[in-house]
Amino acid sequence: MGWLTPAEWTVIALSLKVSVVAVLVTMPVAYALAWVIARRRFPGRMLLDAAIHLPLVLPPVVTGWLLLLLLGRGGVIGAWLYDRFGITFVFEWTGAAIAAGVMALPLMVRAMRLSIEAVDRRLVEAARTLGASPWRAFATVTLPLSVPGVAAGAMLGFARSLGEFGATITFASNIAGQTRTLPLAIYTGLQVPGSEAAVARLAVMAIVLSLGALLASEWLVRRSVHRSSQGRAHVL
Amino acid sequence: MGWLTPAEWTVIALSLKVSVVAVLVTMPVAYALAWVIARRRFPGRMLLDAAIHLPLVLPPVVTGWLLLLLLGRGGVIGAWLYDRFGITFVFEWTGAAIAAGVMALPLMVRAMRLSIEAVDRRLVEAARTLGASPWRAFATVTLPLSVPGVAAGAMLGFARSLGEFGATITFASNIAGQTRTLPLAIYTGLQVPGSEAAVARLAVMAIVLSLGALLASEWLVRRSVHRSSQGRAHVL
Amino acid sequence: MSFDVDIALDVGERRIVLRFRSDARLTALVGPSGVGKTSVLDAIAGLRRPATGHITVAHETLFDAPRGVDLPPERRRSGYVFQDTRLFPHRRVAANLAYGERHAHGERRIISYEDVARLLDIGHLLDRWPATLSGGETRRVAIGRALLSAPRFLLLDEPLASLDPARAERLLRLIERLRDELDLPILLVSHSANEVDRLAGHVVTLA
Amino acid sequence: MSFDVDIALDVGERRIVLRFRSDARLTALVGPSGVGKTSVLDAIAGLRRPATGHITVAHETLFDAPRGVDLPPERRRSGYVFQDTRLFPHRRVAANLAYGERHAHGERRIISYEDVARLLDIGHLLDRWPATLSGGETRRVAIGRALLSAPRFLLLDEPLASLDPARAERLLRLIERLRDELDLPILLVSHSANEVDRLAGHVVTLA
Amino acid sequence: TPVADDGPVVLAASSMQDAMEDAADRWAASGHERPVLSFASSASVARQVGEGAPADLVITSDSQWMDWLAGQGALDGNPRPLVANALVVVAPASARTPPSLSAFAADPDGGRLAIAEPESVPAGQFARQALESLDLWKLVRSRIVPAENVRAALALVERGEVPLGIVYATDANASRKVRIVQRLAPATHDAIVYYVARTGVSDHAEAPALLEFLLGARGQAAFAAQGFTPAPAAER
Ligand SMILES: Nc1ncnc2c1ncn2[C@@H]1O[C@H](COP(=O)(O)OP(=O)(O)OP(=O)(O)O)[C@@H](O)[C@H]1O
Ligand SMILES: Nc1ncnc2c1ncn2[C@@H]1O[C@H](COP(=O)(O)OP(=O)(O)OP(=O)(O)O)[C@@H](O)[C@H]1O
Ligand code: MOO
Ligand SMILES: [Mg+2]
Ligand SMILES: [Mg+2]
Repeated sequence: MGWLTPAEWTVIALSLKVSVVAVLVTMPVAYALAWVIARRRFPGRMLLDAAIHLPLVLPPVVTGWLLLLLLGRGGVIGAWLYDRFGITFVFEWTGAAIAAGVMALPLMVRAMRLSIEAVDRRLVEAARTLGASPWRAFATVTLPLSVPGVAAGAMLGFARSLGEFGATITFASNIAGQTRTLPLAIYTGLQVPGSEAAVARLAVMAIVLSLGALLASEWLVRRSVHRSSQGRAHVL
Repeated sequence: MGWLTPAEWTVIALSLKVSVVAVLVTMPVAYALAWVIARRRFPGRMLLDAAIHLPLVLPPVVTGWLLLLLLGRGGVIGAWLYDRFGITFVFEWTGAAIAAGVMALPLMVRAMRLSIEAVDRRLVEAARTLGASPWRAFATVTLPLSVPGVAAGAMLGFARSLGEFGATITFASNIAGQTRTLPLAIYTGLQVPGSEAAVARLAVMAIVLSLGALLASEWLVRRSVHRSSQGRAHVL
Repeated sequence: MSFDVDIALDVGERRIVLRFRSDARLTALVGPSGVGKTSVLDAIAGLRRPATGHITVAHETLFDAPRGVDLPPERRRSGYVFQDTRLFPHRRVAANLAYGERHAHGERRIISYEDVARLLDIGHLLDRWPATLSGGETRRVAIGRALLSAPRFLLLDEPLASLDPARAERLLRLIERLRDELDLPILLVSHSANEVDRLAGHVVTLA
Repeated sequence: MSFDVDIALDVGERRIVLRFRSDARLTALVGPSGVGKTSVLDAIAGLRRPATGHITVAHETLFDAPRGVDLPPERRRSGYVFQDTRLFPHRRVAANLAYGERHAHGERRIISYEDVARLLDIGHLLDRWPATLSGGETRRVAIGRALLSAPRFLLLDEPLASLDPARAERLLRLIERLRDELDLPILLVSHSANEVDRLAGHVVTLA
Repeated sequence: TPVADDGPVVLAASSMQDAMEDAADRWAASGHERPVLSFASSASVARQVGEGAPADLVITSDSQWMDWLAGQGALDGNPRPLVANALVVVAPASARTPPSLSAFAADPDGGRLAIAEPESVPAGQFARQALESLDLWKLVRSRIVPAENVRAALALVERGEVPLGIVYATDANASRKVRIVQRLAPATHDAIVYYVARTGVSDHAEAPALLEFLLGARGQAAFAAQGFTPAPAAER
């Protein structure tokens, strides 16, 4: 494809890497949180729920700034990570992935939670009488039956990660090949008058990627759910 | 409350107005789209689905820019609206609401769609045999049974609207009392050294507002669904 | 003519072919499990479209493939008691019962609300959510809901399943009364020879 | 002693008090619809916690409020055929049948997979999704799933509902065989006097 | 870090983007490793450095963030003036009558004036000073459209959403869609000076050389090519 420049390919590859890693790493965390909020009642549950929604209500730049305060080299956790393990996120693609994951988290949790709440508990009971421990009943009943939410959450999270801008530029900065994802490249392009064509090319790539993710998630859901849907519905 | 300045109160009132209007106006549109995508099969369905997700994958600034191209005074639709009706969105709070609504749309559609897909079609069939037209069956069965998704969608949409920054500042700009919502005020604060305290105050307000929305949506779901949940699940 | 059914129905890989005419007030549809009885009721109610054929009930054509007739379920006005009951989980028992009533303006009622509550013994359940009902309670409410929707004919898919003998007897009497007093064709699916012998004027065997 | 049950159970606003001891191999639990039969089975299976009392089955204490014993359902190993079947919608019939088997390593099998498929006549359904099964097919699969989970006792909640006479007869014979050949206490809920007379060594009436 | 083998890391205000890319090319052409560049708002750049980001040079578009950094002890040596810029009034290239700033101020129905956010963005602060010293601020104050940054203000003019805007001369030069209708005298506002400094954590051997290169003739030539003017001698 001579249509995109090598630099643009780099941007796309980086965006994919950052988004895929962000979604894969965030997914189990999001599912665990969704499960806890859907199925457990404990003091502080609403607070946890609110905390998860924070990256959604706060302007992304603020989230990026909070990440900087927390995970930057001089940050509370960041300083420790650096001194102890030499780990640093600023200027690194891992930082971009963290920013994307944090921004995607509330969307993923909500979708997953909806599906977990829709799982019929009588089926979990049935599994238990058939000898399944709570953990196995979860793994063999609740988890597979909530696949639609997992797929929707992964899709939303991936799309959000692909589009994440404010938190990334604030926390991980805007370095070509390291943290300049598609949105940052588009922003960078917008700073230069007359680069509308380049911006449009990148925007189209963002659209193509998200379309791919959409197809993948539809396929995942169809494969695992549609054939087994609740009942025989015929004409209607 | 002497804690916030009058200007800050203005910002909060404006944010609330923008977010509430954005969510209320977007909700029926989102639900209709969710229903069509969940229940209908037609050529171009995936394309529609992808289009809905666009504001999620594109950097918000680009979405704002596209809104400007479309709805700005010189824009395709905007010019017509202005010439015909004298309506203009740019620099108006209505523009901020449009930006917020567009950014919230994909989140709302996804949540609603999950719940619509989970509605047992056999119940819709039963309604039809009892004399309900397709439309009434929808209004009395599908719609109420998808309330969890509607509430989750409204909550996500409201939170996203409260936090919307990039598309708003690009499309509606940052006019105090008109389009300077909480995120824009926070951003403005962050650009000036030493205004961390003011930023923190506004961020806390954003958190409080979203917590309120969270409680409201939980209450809505509990009121309409929990007592009627699927089955008798006892100890587990 | 109560029922005039001549259809070919594709379910899964199989094709079910059924042809019967019945003048009896109550017709029983019997046959082994899985033979297609429920599928036939679905077709008559308008929930499953036959590949071909016609369905006429009480002189009204509900479906006729050659003539392109295919009434939607709400215009067929069947009183369908589903094998899987299908109560609306988001409506209390009273609202479930009222659901069909509300759509039945101007239609001929076949039974009053009070009679339903009394004869089916569900008066004490009106405030309850379906999720809290026992198996037999659920079925009784489902029967009541169908009766109250001012149906022009009844489709009963094992209506006595999971009812205790006393309540089953009461329901049998109610069905007999509806059969004898009203011009209301009834199609009954049952596995009980006893029930069929007692109620049916005509027996259709699906095999 | 097969069953030694002495419990008080709160369901909704009501309290169900039940006390019975039975040495019979098959005990029937009868009573009108809504009296609490299913709730009692739930309590024995460990799905509903009694307010007080104890439950002992085949000399094993499953629940004892004073002594603080309350085994989780998976350690009670009941073979519970639910009134509402509860097949796993996301697993094909074969995988539903295998579900309990997989959790039953080293436990005593009471019946082979082949026998289940043959006696319940579900061999041709193994590849199907539960959503496509008829009412009777669903129940037969649910019975097979419970039998294959190597249970130490059986809880059967109207297992013959919606089965045709031929298949019902075959299942009755299977239950008789299990009753006579294995040391497997069975608690059966049924509304059929016929069934109860034929099978039960002891009848408990809940009222 | 993965950028260790590369040139020094430079965090720069985004309005320097074109000029810095050009300067970086020239530096690389003279046999050095090309520096690693990251662009964001001055505030973002400064906060990243403040949190100990491993950068070597930092460039801001005014003195306030440099002073803030110096106050944090995050700099090595004093900030040095890098280049200067000027303010111009622009109108859409397609507009028929070129309005002047005073004509605009005199006509209350003449639409709005786009500038960068005057409270927080340097370009906006300078524009406000200029309007104040021309005694126009009170007249146009309510008709200001505060944009996220200079580029966004420029875009509003380019799109014809506003009849006039005040932007940097460098931005106006680069855009073919606007026409300069008036240059604002340097005396009407504080000097518009970009500053460069070495960070306290800089350990790249070439960092001092790059700093001198940017301040020297060859670096300044790159900036001049983009329309920047030399920083006033008095400031040096
Ligand atoms: N989607 C499907 N795919 C394959 N087979 C199907 C599908 N839907 C229904 N069937 C089969 O069609 C047959 C007829 O089903 P139906 O529910 O009409 O039987 P029935 O006579 O009512 O049985 P029962 O007395 O057990 O309720 C059954 O064997 C069922 O498994
Ligand atoms: N959550 C609840 N709230 C109120 N009542 C309840 C609740 N759960 C169960 N019940 C009532 O408890 C009673 C016992 O129910 P159960 O299912 O045990 O009856 P059953 O004897 O199995 O009846 P059937 O023969 O109809 O299946 C019923 O009257 C039921 O309505
Ligand atoms: O270059 Mo800036 O930080 O937009 O003034
Ligand atoms: Mg059937
Ligand atoms: Mg029961």
